[in-house]
Amino acid sequence: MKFGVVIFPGSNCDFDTFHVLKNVIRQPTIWLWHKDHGLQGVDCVVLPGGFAYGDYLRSGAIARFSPLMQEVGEFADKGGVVLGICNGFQVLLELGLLPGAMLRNKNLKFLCQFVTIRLENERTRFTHKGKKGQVLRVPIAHFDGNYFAPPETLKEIEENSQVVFRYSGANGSLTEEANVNGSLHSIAGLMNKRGNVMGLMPHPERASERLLGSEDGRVIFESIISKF
Amino acid sequence: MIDQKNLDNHNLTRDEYGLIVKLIGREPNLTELGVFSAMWSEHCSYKSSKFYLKQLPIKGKNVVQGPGENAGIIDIGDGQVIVFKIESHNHPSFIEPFQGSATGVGGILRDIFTMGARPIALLDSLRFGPLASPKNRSVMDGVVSGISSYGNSIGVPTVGGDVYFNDCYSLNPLVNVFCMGIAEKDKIFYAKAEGIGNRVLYVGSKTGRDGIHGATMASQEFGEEIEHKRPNVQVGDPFKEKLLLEACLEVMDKGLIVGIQDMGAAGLTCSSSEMPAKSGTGIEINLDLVPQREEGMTPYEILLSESQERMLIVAKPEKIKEVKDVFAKWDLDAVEIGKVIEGGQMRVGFHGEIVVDIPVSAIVDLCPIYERPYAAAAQPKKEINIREIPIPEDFNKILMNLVASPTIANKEWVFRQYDHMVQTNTILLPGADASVLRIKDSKKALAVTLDGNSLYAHLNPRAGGIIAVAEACRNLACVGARPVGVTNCLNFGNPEKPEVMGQFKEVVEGISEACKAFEIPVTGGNVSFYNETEGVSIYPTPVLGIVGLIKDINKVVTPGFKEEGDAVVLLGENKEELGGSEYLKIQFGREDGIPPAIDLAKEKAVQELCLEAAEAGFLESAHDLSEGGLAVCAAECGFFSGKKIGCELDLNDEWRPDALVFGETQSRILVTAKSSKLKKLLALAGKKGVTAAAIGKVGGKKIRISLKGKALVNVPVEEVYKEWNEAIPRNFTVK
Amino acid sequence: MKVRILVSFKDSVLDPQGQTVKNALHTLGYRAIKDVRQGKVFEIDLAGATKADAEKIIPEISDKVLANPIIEKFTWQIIEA
Amino acid sequence: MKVRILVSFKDSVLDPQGQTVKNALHTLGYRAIKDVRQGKVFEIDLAGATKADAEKIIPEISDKVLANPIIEKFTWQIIEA
Ligand SMILES: Nc1ncnc2c1ncn2[C@@H]1O[C@H](COP(=O)(O)OP(=O)(O)O)[C@@H](O)[C@H]1O
Ligand SMILES: [Mg+2]
Repeated sequence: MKFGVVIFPGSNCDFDTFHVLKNVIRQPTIWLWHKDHGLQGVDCVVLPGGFAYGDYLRSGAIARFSPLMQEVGEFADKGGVVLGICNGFQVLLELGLLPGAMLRNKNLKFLCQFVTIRLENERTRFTHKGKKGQVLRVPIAHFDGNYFAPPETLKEIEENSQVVFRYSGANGSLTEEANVNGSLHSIAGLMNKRGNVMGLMPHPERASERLLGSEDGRVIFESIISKF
Repeated sequence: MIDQKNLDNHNLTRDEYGLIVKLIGREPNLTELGVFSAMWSEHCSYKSSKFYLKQLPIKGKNVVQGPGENAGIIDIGDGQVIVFKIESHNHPSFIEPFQGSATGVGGILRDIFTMGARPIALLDSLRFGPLASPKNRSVMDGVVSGISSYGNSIGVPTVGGDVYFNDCYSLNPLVNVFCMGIAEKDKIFYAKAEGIGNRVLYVGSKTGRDGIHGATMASQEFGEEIEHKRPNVQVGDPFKEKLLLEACLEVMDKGLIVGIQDMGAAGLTCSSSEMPAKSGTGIEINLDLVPQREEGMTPYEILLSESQERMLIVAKPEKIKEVKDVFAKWDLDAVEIGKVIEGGQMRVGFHGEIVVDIPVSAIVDLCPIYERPYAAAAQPKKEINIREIPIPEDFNKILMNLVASPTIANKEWVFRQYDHMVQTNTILLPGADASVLRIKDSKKALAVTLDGNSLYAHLNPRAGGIIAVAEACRNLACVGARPVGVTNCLNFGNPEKPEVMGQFKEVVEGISEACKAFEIPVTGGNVSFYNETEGVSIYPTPVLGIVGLIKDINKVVTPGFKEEGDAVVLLGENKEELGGSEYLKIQFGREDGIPPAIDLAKEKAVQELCLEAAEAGFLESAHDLSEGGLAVCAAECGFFSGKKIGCELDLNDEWRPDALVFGETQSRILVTAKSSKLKKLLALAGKKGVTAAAIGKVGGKKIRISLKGKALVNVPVEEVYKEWNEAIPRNFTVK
Repeated sequence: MKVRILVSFKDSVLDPQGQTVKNALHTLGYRAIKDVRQGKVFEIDLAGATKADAEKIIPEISDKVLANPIIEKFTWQIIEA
Repeated sequence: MKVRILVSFKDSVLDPQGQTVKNALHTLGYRAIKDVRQGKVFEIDLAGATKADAEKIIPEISDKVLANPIIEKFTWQIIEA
């Protein structure tokens, strides 16, 4: 499976994501520069974490206008697989490829730490190698990860089982304490209705090697590359 | 005509002015005076410190670049080098905590990538007044958010640092920032302006009227006097810096440039004079071509602005187009503003006139060096009569109080705000003795730590200097790393006061002595004087940044207890020392006595033992004893275990129990080993002549410490953890 | 011409920043303050543009770029002709 | 009474956010936009307070809490009596 990692000005998890896809998951991986045109035949576009355009204005707000993103939108419309991690998730929200918006973390501080997330939907392109209810230990690192959507939208998301991950305790319980950033419905990862676009705030690429203290994030990459 | 008032405003003495006139053979104009004022400021010229810094050991087989460049460089083998440096940003961080600390991070990052290295780690050493004061809280809150905003955005992990609290920092908080980068040995870049006719390019943000006189400000005491001179603090733009970083590394990687230097303190003046001075050339620049943010800027302002996120590049004429293309790719302009000339002059044009025409060597190399008078000041305070101090009853309570002291408490509130994992190299996260970073595609790893106990330095400056080095190295030994290079930031009061100069002299002597003993080279550092407000000076505060190398990443040792039943071994000797301890301060409100003694030969032996035991695979965990002594050390090992495991320790010494449990005697490390390896560990200690005592076992939910069977401490780890964990955040929670 | 655009959270969205400022002010003794809402302000220089231009451009960029309509609302006015 | 306070960087201070927004708008083709400055707006509810109260409190908290006079300036007005 051929991956393309998009670089926006200000992306900073681009190398990390590229490294995992290429050297850990061992898939052909190329760079996609935000100003270029053409997705060069990739099967999956990954929008990495970071601070595209400094996250000035709002996280992801300016990056969504990058020339390449119009093509990523068309790619997604045709069923192409798109994964947004952290800032990438924020870009997908701003672009409207995923519903809702991000607010500042509830404690108004940047949060960098390991969290545990519960896999809610295992019948997806991004998680079919995992089990429902499985708890993953993965780091977060963001300022704006407090997921928000109006009630009607939330209802729809839940009805369509679009929530892929929720912040939970290590035992899978959903508590206010575990919901570190204050997200509605403890949402940590979300896909579109069609199931080909997913965004998540935690960083699976930071949890894909034993040395880094967790390999739980690999299940996402391994799901993407295997037959669904 | 330059009069006395001009000189006062520029912080130059009559004699210095006389020298300027002699060096340039005429009276300088006001712009030229500004140039000299900035470059001859304490901050840029090190005129009060240079004489003493000369004694620091700077040589070593692995040294590629010692002091004198933007950062020091150490060879780590396999064609790779590390580039690292520490800088202070104390004054701006007090005036505007958020922007002050943020731009401090921006500045040190530029020092590293200007040498061709990709920054891989930031660390910060912070000193604040007590958190009971709202002002101190807001300074700390702002400083931490500022560091977080800049480092996180640019994508360099902030992997460690230290934080101490003391009254002496209420009006002079300290913010020292360290950065390390990694580069290929044959792709290092220097601040060179070689090749007559080569072009000078300006890249990055436009120049505004910010921070004019920043260097001068950092070279004066705070007080009403300076209030009106306070410049605008610069606002940092981490996004711009990220673009600058990527673009600069790209032009370097493609071999398109000759030399490069960041514009930090003293801005364009500094870079455009230092580069030719180092290369024995001159420079000609036209200020009309400098991108400007504001209208009507004078040459004086353009030359001395400290606007952030700017670099000066020297490139061959035929490469200019390619250089510009790379910068354009990153949405940055590279503007030609001048060229390298023969003859050693700095010649600056503005609106068709020459406004500065002076020899670069006069500005850069010929600033007077002062051997300022020092008083055998800061004599170690008298030995306290230890028998005067009553031995408290309730050791559990003391332990609770100690872990709740913000200096000892969990710093997670701070480092949780820093992205410490980006770049996916951090294998030992902040919190441990030293942070450990892997080097991708290799078996090696790097360990880094910052250290400096200023109370020790206040009580005995020389000991303070020695202990700071020893403890930093000990922290490295605890994770299994051997020190390879040192940088240091020396924060002091007003050097024109003989007592302060006395402190400085002794601290530097202490650092030199310790570095020589450890055979580690000092590759650079920074001096911050005038940390003094209304005549009250900070404690002398040396901050040591030491980098260590780990040959086999699989041999890294971590501080947390691992398994129930593991043997606990104390490496090193116990003594009866309480002077300068956190225990005396917290329990008795005393900051006096003689700080713990240190014998560098013994210290080295203990560290060597720890390192060899780690390499031999004997150790399950290691953590050194520092503030709060054995009890705090053992408690922390329990916290870091992840499972909050306790331990049961029994001591067998003749000393006072409070000294044994809370004293800060140096050269001690608490390690654990599988019982099957205990014998080998003790045998190794015997062979090395290091005292090592098996004092108990890991296990249970409590921290239990007894003396000859009599219980002293007996308290659930969970309870101690709670105090330790909440001590800092509770100052910042608004309901 | 100069235009000022105010962007703030919709009333249905919590504003913890405003709350924090309010709490801080209470701690300092400013009890008269009942509520604080925090938002963003943009001052835009449209030198040479006409009122009609502004009326076309400003709502467009506010809606598309400056505010995220899921969580934010905006108002604008001309502050200098 | 309701009061609106606008806080922004002084004119001589760099405003990276405003600059970035301006560049983005240019890229989108809004060439009429010559400059953008971004700041903060606070809307404060002072229910029960008098105009005199506001005139005392608002400049005080703006100077002390809402803005840092070293780099920022503020203006305020009553928006609801
Ligand atoms: N405490 C110190 N120990 C050793 N070298 C030092 C120390 N302080 C400063 N230096 C060296 O002096 C030189 C000039 O200081 P530097 O901090 O680089 O100035 P700038 O602030 O312009 O970067 C540097 O090479 C630096 O490493
Ligand atoms: Mg420098």
